[in-house]
Parts: sequence; C-alpha cells; structure tokens
Amino acid sequence: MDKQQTQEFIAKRVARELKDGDIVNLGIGLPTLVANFVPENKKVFFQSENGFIGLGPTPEAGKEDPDIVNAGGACVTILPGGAFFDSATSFGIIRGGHVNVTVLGALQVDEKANIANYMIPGKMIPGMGGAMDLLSGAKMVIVAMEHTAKGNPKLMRQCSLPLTAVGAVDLIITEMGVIELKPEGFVLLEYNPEYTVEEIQAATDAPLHLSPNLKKMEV
Amino acid sequence: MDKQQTQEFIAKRVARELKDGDIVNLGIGLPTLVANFVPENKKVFFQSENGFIGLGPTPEAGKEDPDIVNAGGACVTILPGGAFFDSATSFGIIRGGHVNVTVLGALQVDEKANIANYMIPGKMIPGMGGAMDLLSGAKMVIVAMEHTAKGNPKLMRQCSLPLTAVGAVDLIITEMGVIELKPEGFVLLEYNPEYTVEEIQAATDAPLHLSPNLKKMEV
Amino acid sequence: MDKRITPAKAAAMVKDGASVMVGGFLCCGTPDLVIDALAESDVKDLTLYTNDTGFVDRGVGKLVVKKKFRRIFASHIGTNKETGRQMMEGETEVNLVPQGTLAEQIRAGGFGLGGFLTPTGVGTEVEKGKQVMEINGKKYLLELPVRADFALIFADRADENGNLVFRGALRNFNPVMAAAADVTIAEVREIVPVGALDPNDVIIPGALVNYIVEAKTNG
Amino acid sequence: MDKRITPAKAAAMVKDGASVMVGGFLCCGTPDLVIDALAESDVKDLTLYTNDTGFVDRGVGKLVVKKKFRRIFASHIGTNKETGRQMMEGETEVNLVPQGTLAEQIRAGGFGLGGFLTPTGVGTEVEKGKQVMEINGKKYLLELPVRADFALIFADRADENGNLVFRGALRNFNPVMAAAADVTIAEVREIVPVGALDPNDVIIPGALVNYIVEAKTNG
Repeated sequence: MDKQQTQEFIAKRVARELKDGDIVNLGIGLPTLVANFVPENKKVFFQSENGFIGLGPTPEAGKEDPDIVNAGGACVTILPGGAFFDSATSFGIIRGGHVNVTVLGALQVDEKANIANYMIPGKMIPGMGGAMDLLSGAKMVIVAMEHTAKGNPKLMRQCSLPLTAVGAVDLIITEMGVIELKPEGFVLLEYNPEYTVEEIQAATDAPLHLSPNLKKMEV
Repeated sequence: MDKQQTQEFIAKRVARELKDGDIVNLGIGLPTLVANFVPENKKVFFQSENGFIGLGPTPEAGKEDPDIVNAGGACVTILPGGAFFDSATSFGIIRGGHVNVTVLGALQVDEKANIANYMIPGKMIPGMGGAMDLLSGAKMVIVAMEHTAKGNPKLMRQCSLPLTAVGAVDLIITEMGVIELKPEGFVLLEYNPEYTVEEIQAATDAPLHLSPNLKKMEV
Repeated sequence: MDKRITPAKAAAMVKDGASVMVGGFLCCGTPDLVIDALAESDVKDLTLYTNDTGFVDRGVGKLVVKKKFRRIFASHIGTNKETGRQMMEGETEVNLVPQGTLAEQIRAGGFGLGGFLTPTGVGTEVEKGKQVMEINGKKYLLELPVRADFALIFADRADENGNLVFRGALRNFNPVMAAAADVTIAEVREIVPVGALDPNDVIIPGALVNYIVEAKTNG
Repeated sequence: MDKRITPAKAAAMVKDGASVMVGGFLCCGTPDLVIDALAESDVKDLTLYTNDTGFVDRGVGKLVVKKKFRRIFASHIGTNKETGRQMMEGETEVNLVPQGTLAEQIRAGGFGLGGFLTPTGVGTEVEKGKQVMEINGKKYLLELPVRADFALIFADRADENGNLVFRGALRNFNPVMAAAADVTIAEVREIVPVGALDPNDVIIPGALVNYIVEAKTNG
C-alpha cells in the first residue's frame, strides 16, 4: 500500500466503528477521510468544532460559500437538517459528552491511554486547537494513524512528548491492526493479515496483549 | 396622595435617573410604572429577564401574543430593534454588568446598602427569582418603594429579614425623598417638600445624613 | 431514528424517583401535553428543576397540585400557592435558587463543566453550605452543575432530526435544559421535514434532542 | 446614539498596551477592515486573545507579522509560521489555550462569572499553575475569566442599534467576545435600519455592541 492507500485503509476501518445516529467529529488530515467511507445505511452527523453539525462534502468548484468552512478552514457544505452555533456552544456540546465519537491523529499514544498530538518542544508548536476538549468530552476517542513514524513506534510504554490528554484513548486503528486500550494496556483486537502479530509487536514500543477473540482486520 | 399617586410620583422620579441609551430592568409592581414616565428625548431599552431586550407597551386587547410575555407573565410587546434570547444569556447579560440600571422594590434596605426583598420567614416565601442576580450584576441599583410599610420604617440600621444581596443598593427613591447609599450610610439628596426633614427622619430607622447639596425633590 | 412519540409514551418513560427538568417561564414555553400526560400517570417521588412552579391550574403547577414531587428546585414559587403550602407544611422539599444561578447550573451540567463561580448570593442564605472563593479580591460562590434523567422542554417547531426553533420569549430555560438530561423530550407545535428549517435559525441542535412530541391539533 | 464609525476611527481608539480580542476562525468571521486599519497604525505592545493567528497575509496574522503584539493567547498558531517564529525566538509571549477553554473564559469574562471548572487539560501542561479541584470524584481545572479593553468582532449584518445577525460559520468566537470587552466594535457587511431584523434572529443584542463599522463596498 502506498501512503494514500494506507490512509484510506485506516479510514475505511474507522468508518465501520460509527453507528447510526452518531455525532462524530473528525480531526484534520487522515481522520477527515473517514467521511468518505460511511456506509449508505448509516446516518452519521459530522460536527465541525468551529460551529456546526451537519458537515457535508466539499462544494463543486465555483459554488464555495466562504462563510461555510470546516475547522481546517476549507470550504465545505452543510447538509439539510444541520445547525450552526458559536464556539462556546460548540465546545459545550463537545465537553458535555454529546459527541459520540471523535477521530484524531496522534504523535504518540501510550498504554495508559495517554495521547500526545499537539507539539514537539523546540520543533513544532501548532497548538492544541480543540483537541484537548474533544479528548476530554467525546464519549469514544478513536486514534487513526499510521502505526509508526519513519520506522519509530508511536504506540509507547509512556509518551515522551507533552500530553494532549490523560487516559483518554479508547481505540487505535492503524494499517497494522485495531488496538483497544484496556487497564492492562494495548489489546490487539484485529490484525491486518499482511502483517504477522510478531511484526506488529516489533513496531510497537509497549507489549501487545492479544484479545481472546483476535481476528483478521476487515475494511 | 393616594396609593396610586404615590407610586406614580416615585416612578416619575426614578425615570429621571435613566440616561439615553441605558439598558434597564424593571421589577414587578411599582418599578414597572417607570416605563410610563421616560422622557421622549431619552431612548431607554428595557430588558425582560425571561429573555429579551426591547420590552414595549401592553398590546391592544385582542392583539396579545402569548409567546411575548414579561417576567411577570403578562402579555407585552417587543419594540423594533429588540432581541430575544434564552435565560442563560439573559442572566449572563445581567451578571456581566451589561444592564445599566435595575429598579426593584424592597421589604427593607439598611445603611450598609443591604437589601431584603424575597421572603418573610414563616409567612411569605415567593423566592428570589432573578433579583439576586440583578442586584449583583446591574451597574446601578435603584430601590423604588414607599418609605414605610404600615407606618413601620423600611430604611433600617440593619435588615432583620433574610438578605437578597449585600452592599448592593445605590439609591433609594420613595415618596419622601431620594436617598443615596454612601460609606457613612443613608444620605438624603432630595426631600419631598410635603414632608419636613424631621418627618422623613422619623419614618427612617437609621440616621439620615443630609447632603451638602440637599434640595427639593422634583418629578 | 424516528424521534416522534406521543405524550403518553413520553410520560411512561418517567419512572418513580426520576429527576425531571421542565422548561418554561410562568407557563410560556412549557410542554403542556407532556405535563398533562404525567399528571394522569401514577408516577411519584420525582425531583423537579424548573424556573417557577407556574399556577395551580397551568403548567408544571398542575403536577405540584397532584403531589408528584418529593423535591423541587426553582427560583420562584409565588404564583402557585400550593407549592408554598407544601413547603411550609414539610410535605415537599423546596429549594429556592437564584434564577441566573439555576440557568447556569443547568448549562454547566449539560456542557461538561464541574462548576462555576458566581457573585450572586454572596452573603445571603444562598451561600450556606457552599464554598466561597475570592478571585481578584471579589467573593464568589462555587455552584455545582445540575443534570436530570429527563428534560421536558418546549419549542415552536422541530424538524425530523430534532432541531428546534423558537419565537418570542419561548426559549427561557429550554435551550440549557436540552443538553443537561439523559433523555430530552421536546414538545413542539409542529414537526417539519428535514431541510425545512434554516440551519442559521436553529437554537437547539437535534443532537441534543432524543424525542419529539407534536402538539399540532387538527384545527 | 449613532454607533457607526470608520475603520480608521476604530483603530485610533486602540492605544499602545491595550488588550484586544479578535473574532474569527481561520479568517472566517474576522473584521478585516479594522485589522487593516490597525496594521497601518503605529499602535504596539498589544495583548491578543483570538482562536488562531490566521495566516501571514490574512486575518489577524497580518498584525502578527507587523509585530503589534507583546502577548498572544490562542488555541492554534500552526497556520501562521511567523507566530511560531516569534514564539521560538522569544520575541512574543505566546500562550496556547485549549479552544473550548478559551471560548468559555471569554464567556465567563463577559457574563460576570469568577471562573469555571473544566476537565479539559487535566494532567497536561495546561494544568501548570492552576488550581485542581475534585468534584464528585472527577478532576477539573479552575479556569479564570478573560476580559479585554476591545473586542473587534465581525457579523453579517447589524441594525442601527447594533443588533447582529450571522450566517454559516461566521459566529465562532464573535458572540462571546461581544460581551467581554469594555468597548466592542463590530464590523459588518451591511447596516440595516432598526426594525429590519427579526428579533428572533439576533445573535448578539445591540446592548453589547458600542460601535459598528460597515464593510459594504460600492460594488
């Protein structure tokens, strides 16, 4: 799989986690792709933290409305049945647990379900934006990311970068597998048959516990 | 003056305190009358704490809209240029100091600017409604009331009833005079020439300090 | 995903001992059909959060008369003598809460806040049992969030997604309550199809509304 | 009571060392004319509260490039490299604040609250120097209110009273900022006469808006 195929593979698998009626917030980058793979028979409502529910697809060229943009600043649309609101209301909805699922990328996740994804000291400090609120408020947190960065593990015994949230991650979906965060640490629920479990473990800093129901990853 | 004349006299004097552009909240009862006496050359915006600014006069019979009521539940109107909002916003506006003047009645006010106006233990417990928020938030608090209740003073050394707010009152306007709350206590700014200063003092539990600019009350 | 239910079905969800928030301000913006269905049911020992207890024959006051409540939290009970009587005679626990504090407590409950600091009530009976904190030399009370099992709210219209629009002073406590309950039931005058409401006009996003009761008569 | 001013007059009010809030989310809902006028002025040493610092050539980012700010509070600076550079090189103090916390701090500042408890940021660098409080077994950070000398906001339209209406995602931080400054200046596309806006559609009541800048071009 090339990079795009890898990202689409991950996004497709994330889409299977969404349930009919869910309010879902997708982070910038890979998570945004999830919207393309929601099955027709599920009605999912996407929330855009800058101020609306009912995020629709990119408008046709020439039909952009500069007042309707997503949290990445890109022109989008709002679907019939959507609603606009301000930032305080938007984050009230997020913090109050009314977002069923948030899908974010990460620099690191550790076996205590901690996540680091907003800065690399001395190098890159974009800021946390809405990520800290989403991580503390969303009912389910899915991290969607490639399993390693330039060959280095991102699933750690302990995050070395500044944390975005403590104990917040529920599920990690990578091109290698689906990993649940449990009290004992990382539990491999599904593996991509293109990799052996040993290969996945080798790409992971912390021990992987195998689920008694371990199965092949399907997208 | 009969009771109605007394109340109108007080309301007229209160109206003179309002400035062009003020946002004003009027309590139920006597304070409500103030709206009838705002001079034509001043534009004052009345706030209704149940959710709007731009409170207008009572509608003509047959033109009532049951969705447009004041904080007393009576059908009113909204003037052009008004705005509706919810209770959290309404009290945010109140608590945040965006209401210039609140005019309320009182059971007692004391020389420490404390006010009691929401309950008489064992007798009458209607509740504070929005009064505690108005008293803590409005920039200027005017108490509009008759000087005594059944001959008993209402301007006290110390309130005996449960307080609605501490140190909140700026000005008291009664049929006898205009009294400012200062660090030294009650300061008589204006007196109704129908009464002598001695008569006003006799109707007041605490000492009245006379303003160096003491003058006759005009309405 | 059809959110429509009958008033009877709404009432049947509310079990003995449940906590309910009821929207409205002196019966403006109150879910009357749901209240009537509850009045007819056998449910008892409820805890009520509401601005005021309406009148003995209107609004949530009907439920007070039927002795449905074990505990009441309200800012004002003066328009319903029966609430005062039950309070005085110890039949019902009645807690008086400043109106702005109650609105903000419900907002905090719905929006995931652990509490807030308000100047309202400092130095009064409302302070009793609460933590007083001084911030920049000013005293505030720490008020805690409020949530309930059910929010019974009212709006002018809903679309099939549960998006709600209002008119006039109908909003009052309804928007904050929508977010603060495990189950939110909105009574509306009319349900319109998805797409019939302008997303700019929606005051309560459908994401916060579980069920809708339509009050439209055949008239 | 005419609230109309030119962008130049708006900019001239802002003196060296002032604090300013600037509305907008990645330049959607940003007061561009007022920003351009500030960019042309000699003002310096400002403190900025804003969601993000836009881009080097768009929105509030232009003022960052002109080095107008001594301190910046924002949730995200990743789209404007100059902000990061000034931060890294110690030229400007940049404080990263979670987006929901920033929105709520500004709301608290405008609505008279002394602070609030949020779960966002617990266990992260955001916790540093803040009071941690445990409520019902969950940890929260005590976040303090934020106010500024000026709020520079944007809306779609205003009436002559300063009532503001929006469309799409323009709202973002604009409504909370409107209440949280000593002087609020709203830039709008068009000013309409009093009475031309439906009071049900107003998002920011004119009571919170001191001045209006009209961006309508002759096109």
